[in-house]
Amino acid sequence: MIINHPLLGPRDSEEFVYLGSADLINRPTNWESEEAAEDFYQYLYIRENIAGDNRELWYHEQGDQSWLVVTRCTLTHEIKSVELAQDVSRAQGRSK
Amino acid sequence: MSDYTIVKESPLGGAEHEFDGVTVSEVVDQSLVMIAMPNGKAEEIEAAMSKSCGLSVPAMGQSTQSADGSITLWRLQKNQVLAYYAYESDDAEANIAERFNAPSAYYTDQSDTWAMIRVSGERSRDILERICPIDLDPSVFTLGSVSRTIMEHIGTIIYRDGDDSYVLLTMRSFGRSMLHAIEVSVENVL
Amino acid sequence: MSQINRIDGGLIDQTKSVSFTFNGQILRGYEGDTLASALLANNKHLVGRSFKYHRPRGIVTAGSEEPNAIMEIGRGAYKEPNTRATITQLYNGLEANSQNHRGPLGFDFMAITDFFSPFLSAGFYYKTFMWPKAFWEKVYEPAIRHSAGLGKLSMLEDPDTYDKGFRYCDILVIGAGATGLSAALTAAESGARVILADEDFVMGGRLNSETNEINGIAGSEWAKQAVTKLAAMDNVTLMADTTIFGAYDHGIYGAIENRADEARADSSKPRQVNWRIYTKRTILCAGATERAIAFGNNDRPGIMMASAVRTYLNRFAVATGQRVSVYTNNDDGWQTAKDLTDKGVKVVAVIDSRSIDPVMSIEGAEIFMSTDVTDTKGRRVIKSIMLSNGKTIPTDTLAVSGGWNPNLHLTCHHRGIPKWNEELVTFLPDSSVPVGMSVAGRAKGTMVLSDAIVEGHNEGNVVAADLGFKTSDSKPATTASVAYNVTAKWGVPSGKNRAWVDYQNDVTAKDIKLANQEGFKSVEHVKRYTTLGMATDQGKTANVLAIGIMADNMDQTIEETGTTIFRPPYNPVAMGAFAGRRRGMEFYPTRYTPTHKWSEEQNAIFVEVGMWYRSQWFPQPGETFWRDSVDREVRQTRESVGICDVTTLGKIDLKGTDVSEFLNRLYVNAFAKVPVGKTRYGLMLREDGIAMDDGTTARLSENHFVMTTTTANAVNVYRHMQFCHQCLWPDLDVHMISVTEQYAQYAVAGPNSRKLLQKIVDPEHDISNEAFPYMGAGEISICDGIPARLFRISFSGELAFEIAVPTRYGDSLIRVLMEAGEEFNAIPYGTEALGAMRIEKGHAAGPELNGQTSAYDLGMGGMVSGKKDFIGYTLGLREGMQRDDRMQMVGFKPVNKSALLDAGHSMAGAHLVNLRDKPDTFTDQGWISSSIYSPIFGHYIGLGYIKGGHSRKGETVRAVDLVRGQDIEVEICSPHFYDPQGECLRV
Amino acid sequence: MSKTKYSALKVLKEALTGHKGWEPAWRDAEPKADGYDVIIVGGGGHGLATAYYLAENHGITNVAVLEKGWIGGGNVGRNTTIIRSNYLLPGNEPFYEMSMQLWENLEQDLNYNAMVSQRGIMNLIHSDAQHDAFMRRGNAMLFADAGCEYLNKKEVKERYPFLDMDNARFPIQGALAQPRGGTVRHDAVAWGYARAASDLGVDIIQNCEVTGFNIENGKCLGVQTTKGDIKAGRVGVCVAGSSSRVMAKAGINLPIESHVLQAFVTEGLKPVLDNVITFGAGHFYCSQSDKGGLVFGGDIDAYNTYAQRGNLPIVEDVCSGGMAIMPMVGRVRLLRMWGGIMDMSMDGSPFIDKTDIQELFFNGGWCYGGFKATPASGYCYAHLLATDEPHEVATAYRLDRFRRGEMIDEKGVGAQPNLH
Repeated sequence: MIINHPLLGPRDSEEFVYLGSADLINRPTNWESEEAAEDFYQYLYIRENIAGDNRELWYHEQGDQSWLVVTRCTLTHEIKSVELAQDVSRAQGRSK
Repeated sequence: MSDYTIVKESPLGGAEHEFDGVTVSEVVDQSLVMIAMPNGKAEEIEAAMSKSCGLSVPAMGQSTQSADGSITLWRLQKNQVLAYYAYESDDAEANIAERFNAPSAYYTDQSDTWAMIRVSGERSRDILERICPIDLDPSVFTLGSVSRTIMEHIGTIIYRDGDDSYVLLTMRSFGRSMLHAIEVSVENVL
Repeated sequence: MSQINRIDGGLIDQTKSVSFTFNGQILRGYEGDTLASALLANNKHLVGRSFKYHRPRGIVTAGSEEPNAIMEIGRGAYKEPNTRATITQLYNGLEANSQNHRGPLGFDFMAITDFFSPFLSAGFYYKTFMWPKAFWEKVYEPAIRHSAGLGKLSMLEDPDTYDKGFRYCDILVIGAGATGLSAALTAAESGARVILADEDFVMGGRLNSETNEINGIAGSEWAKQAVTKLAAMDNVTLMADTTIFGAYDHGIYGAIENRADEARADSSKPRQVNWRIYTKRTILCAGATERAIAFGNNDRPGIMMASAVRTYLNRFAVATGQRVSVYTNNDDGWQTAKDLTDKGVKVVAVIDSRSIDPVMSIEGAEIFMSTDVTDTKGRRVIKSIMLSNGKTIPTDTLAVSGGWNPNLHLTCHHRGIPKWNEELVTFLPDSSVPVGMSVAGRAKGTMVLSDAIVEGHNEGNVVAADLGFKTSDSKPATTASVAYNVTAKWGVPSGKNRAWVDYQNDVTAKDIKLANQEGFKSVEHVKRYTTLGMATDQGKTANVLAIGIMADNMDQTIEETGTTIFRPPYNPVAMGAFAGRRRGMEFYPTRYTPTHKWSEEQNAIFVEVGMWYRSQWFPQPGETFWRDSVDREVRQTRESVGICDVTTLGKIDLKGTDVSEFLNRLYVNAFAKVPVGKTRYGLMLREDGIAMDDGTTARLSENHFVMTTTTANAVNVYRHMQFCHQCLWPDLDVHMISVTEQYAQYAVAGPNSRKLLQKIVDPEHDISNEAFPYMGAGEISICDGIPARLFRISFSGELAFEIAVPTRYGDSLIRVLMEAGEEFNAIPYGTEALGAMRIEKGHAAGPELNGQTSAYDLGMGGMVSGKKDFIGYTLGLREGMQRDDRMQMVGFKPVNKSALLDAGHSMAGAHLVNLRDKPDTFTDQGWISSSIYSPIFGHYIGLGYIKGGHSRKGETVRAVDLVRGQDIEVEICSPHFYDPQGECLRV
Repeated sequence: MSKTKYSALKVLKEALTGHKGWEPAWRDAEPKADGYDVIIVGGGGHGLATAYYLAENHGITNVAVLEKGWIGGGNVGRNTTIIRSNYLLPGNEPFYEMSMQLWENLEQDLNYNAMVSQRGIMNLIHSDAQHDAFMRRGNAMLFADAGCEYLNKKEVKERYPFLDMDNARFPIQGALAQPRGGTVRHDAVAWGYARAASDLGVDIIQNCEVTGFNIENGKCLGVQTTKGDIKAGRVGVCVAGSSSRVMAKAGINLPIESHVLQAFVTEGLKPVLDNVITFGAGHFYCSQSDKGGLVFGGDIDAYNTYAQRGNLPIVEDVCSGGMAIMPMVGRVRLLRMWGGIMDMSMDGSPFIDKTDIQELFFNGGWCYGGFKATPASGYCYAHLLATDEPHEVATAYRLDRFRRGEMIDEKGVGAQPNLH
């Protein structure tokens, strides 16, 4: 596969390491609340595992070491968009 | 005065091999320093580098040179640059920090991290296409281009420093394996 | 001359004779021949035996679709089984042997299976061989296995080398026939970077096999000129003898470039190169393959595809017979009769199944329209054919054409499904081709050559224009328009005779019928039940024919019947080619530590740890057994001082104003307030609360930390930290970089370690216990200003330091340390002694941090902070993670101290059961994870996990090792065998 | 129900009478108007086995198996045919050992020769750490009566002189073998179960895709299909590879990701390898089929996918693993490669459980252990569907185990499915 890196252009997926759903960005912050156990369980274990456009995390280990959010169709492997995970994370309101 | 003397050694002992159309040689005189640019400080750092050395931050995958040509900056990551320059002492980190005069950057010496091998000569691309997944067409990987990729299962930085000349950097411990890989390519192609 | 079937002409060089052998007989051919054409020139029709019935078989095709003529080529370790003679370029000294027969080819003992064929119908083995039960593995299966299989493997290491490579282009053109050449010409003239690949060793495709004229010259000559023109262009790469075997995601194609064996005879060049081709667009111009018709005994040597007869005639100057018949259901078959007649070869009959007027007149041949071939005679080569009108015609070659199937294989590689076309009686590619691929010429169903050329020409331009190149204004080549009409003809009713569909796997029309009868109605079921299309030719000639027969059987349309699709590889690919250079020591790259050279000089024994080679122990003269060395290394380190290269441990430099906060979120224990100049041990969990890694982190200055990880987890931990930073907390001011390779780092351990270091540390740095206490860290210098980092940390449990210098000094430092340590009898120690000492000290390592254990299990529950969020905190609190009866880490020592001493192996891997229990899964209490003979205690000790272990110290259980036949009593104890109070560390 | 008994005698008789007496191996059924006691969604190996054991063990014969395409078209038809019971953890080992025992009697139970071949399986050992880990595993196997044997380097070399023992990057130190492991003709497993289930009255309905579940008040009453609604007392989903897609129709998200595992077969060869060899350090395992092809595989492609095809890096990795230990295969040609979609679960272990919806049951998450598990999976799923209680060897395969912190993580790699 070829991942069109937003900063580096198209690169062979062999340079990357796959992690999984981009939902892993949304780590719960409510560790002190009563719902924490359920929220962390859902966060870590339950997957939509969509047959269609999947937002997923790839790490450019043999490249610029950026984490990317790749939107890729799991039926055709067509890649619709590639974003820096750091940007996505910030856009979702995460900071420090 | 210590009773003991410590001496330095390059990763590949200065290996150099000439073949018909290609020369493979270890680069032993270059230092490499990583300069990390904290969020919001990139402009300030670039201004300082520009003022002190006439350096600008290169585009991703590209390089720039200082005004006197002594320092090359590589850009392989968004928030950092690498200074590649002829320097042989073990204090490159302090040296480059002083020359840049950009105190808000973080400097980390990487000179000993890498084994550097130059592959040059008219057949260099024929050799490299057996191991390098990057498109090395001269019109695509232009002079001064730099890229980090994987070759023969070894993370490798490739830098084009001449029309038919490329420098390959692999982590020092992999140096022998990379040199071997290049030599096998030579054997298979030439 | 022995080449009795050779005629004049052809595209071979009849002045250059080539010698080869077939089954030991010396034969001659010419340069430019394939093995198959040379065999036919020598009138060798019987060349092999079929898979199941061992029927005599001859050459059927002239291409990679060949089902029958598969042979063992070469001898000794060079022997290559199952090689298609039809695509093997002939070279001097080639040795070919037929395969899959016992006794000589002409009298195969196994041909008896043909006699029993009624019992060996499709799927017969599912219905029998069930009794008696034990006989399957012992009797039936070995018998089946020995009669099955095809070629023999040499069983010797492949002496040839293979390579891999990467190429880029704008446009890949697959197939260099008339269409492909036309497409490549316009694409190249547009300025695009073009790769043109063809599986044949001569480009030109069927133009080399036919008599068509193009632009007024012979087609083969036009092709040659086109290739010459392309070769001269800088933006074109020609890859002949290169098979594009697969279409992968996002425009990546796999290609195998073959190097003719002769071309490599005097060199060590790779036999094949596996190219990964990155394309923006691809034009598939792979042509078409002719299919057979299933009539009685249609598998005899001498029955060939009509197009193959033409190829042998026109390209290789071989007349395969003297009295040829043609059986066809389409116009193209007639061309074979015409070419033969034109070259003076007698055509005795043309049989056409269609009810139309003869397509042309063939001088001297009987013409039979609306007629089929129903049976044939002749054992080693065909002698005669019987027709549906009752006539018998003596003939020595039967050229068969059942119509043409486009070579659309690559269009299916992304699971695209071809569409049936009733007019052309075949499947055509539809829009489900891989993204970026377009199809032109006969591969697309454009069967008329003149149209195919225009189509290729235009497609080259269209694709180039899509990519932004200027289109070429050259004109397409011209040739006469020859119509192609075809009417479906699948099987011919053949009475008791068998009609083959898949030659190699011996699948007949009757087998398909039986499968249908037994309820195997989907194409996939039939394929799997009968093994149709699963031979080395991958069903290239059989599949469409079988689908036609199934449709007839079940009285349904082809659309209702369905189709199988094609997967990579287009042609079989040698495993060696896929592996490339990766074999032997090159299987993985090797990482060497800074002390490697020095260790070699000390005759160290090395061990691979991931990609690293580390010193395992350093044998001294007189030490014959590994434990002699290891025990000595442990003792000497504990008594005086030992040195160990620990460079392989991961080292990560962290800089920034938020690093301490970042570390606080990664480690279970508090990291917010580590003082400058101090090191702290940290345990890192995964988000699921399971221990991930441990190590020490030192604060070198306010905003500068250096972390160590275990060797095995260095890469994972770094990746995890990048994830945490970039994805979870993107605005923390943290900058990390691996400095694993930047520093050579050595552990200097033992009561004399400080004294030794004081000899080399520059005097301005005080490393006394007061100035540099346990867990101290600092940047110092040694040997007159060499920069170094010093950490007072200990894995061995002794007073110990780790010293790091820029790697350039690593080799020198080990020599200096050994020299300076001479007065203390300093010794180097390897990973075995390192491991022994850490078990004595009770440190968890790889076997304990096995991804199944929590901080609590490790006995580190007390470290876990409840006052902060860190990775793994919340999920670590789940009930199942906190159960009292979880497997908990403790120490174990044998009740009988001499236990296992005679056996000579440790307790590692033994399971634990209570004293009176019978060992089984339900009484299983745990296991020993690490165990060594402790030279300090004089007996084996172990670390391990046992249910509720933390509260069971002092209890006696059994360590049962059924694998090695041991069952000993062990006492559960603290894991900290050596210096449990940690006094040695602090002196 | 007229069961045509398969035997050598019957084959002989049919051969002499033109094979006219062979009947369809299973009845091609259409849905019954008044529904079924149990509907099994998915006509793969596990689904067909479940139906068979429901009928055979529990006398529940008003059962339908619904298959979207043709039976046996999922992972039972796309695997490397290996069976073994060499697991480590107590949650797994008794289950796989039971499966092995069912394999051992399969042909007689089903009157169908699925060519269960206990030729042995051998895991190569390359390091001291691996040695200790394999000792732990070997003892777990012996504790469960699964049998195993340790071979030292010399013994390995004697049995397999073609292995690259010393020159290899990871020299071979020994092996842990399970002599009872082996291979089975994979397609025949589906056909054999289908035939036996059909003979007991089970309806096998092909080309019938489930498009939804009829759920009222938290209870599943039946399924919607391309052949119309079908009522059911109980529905058992058994569609590994498509589990998430199907369960999503019932509103359930699972601790599962879908990944593709590629497998490979070479051209036929005369016998070279008489058992199964696994090379853990190089991610390669291999056996030779009765037809002569070397059948082998390695790691998954590592990204989520429902496309039944893989990419080149894994092909190259796997073949190099083969070359690294068996350098004589260099000239053997790879003939076919295919990809199967795996239900990769969050701990690498499967599920056989009820769901939060009444009368809706779930079987899946088999990762790449599904084929060898087929008989036990069907046996235990049938037990659960028939009795409401998990079978004693499958008690750990609960869907809520992650919520409770009771993972069954053989590899110890945590909640990252592509690493299992």
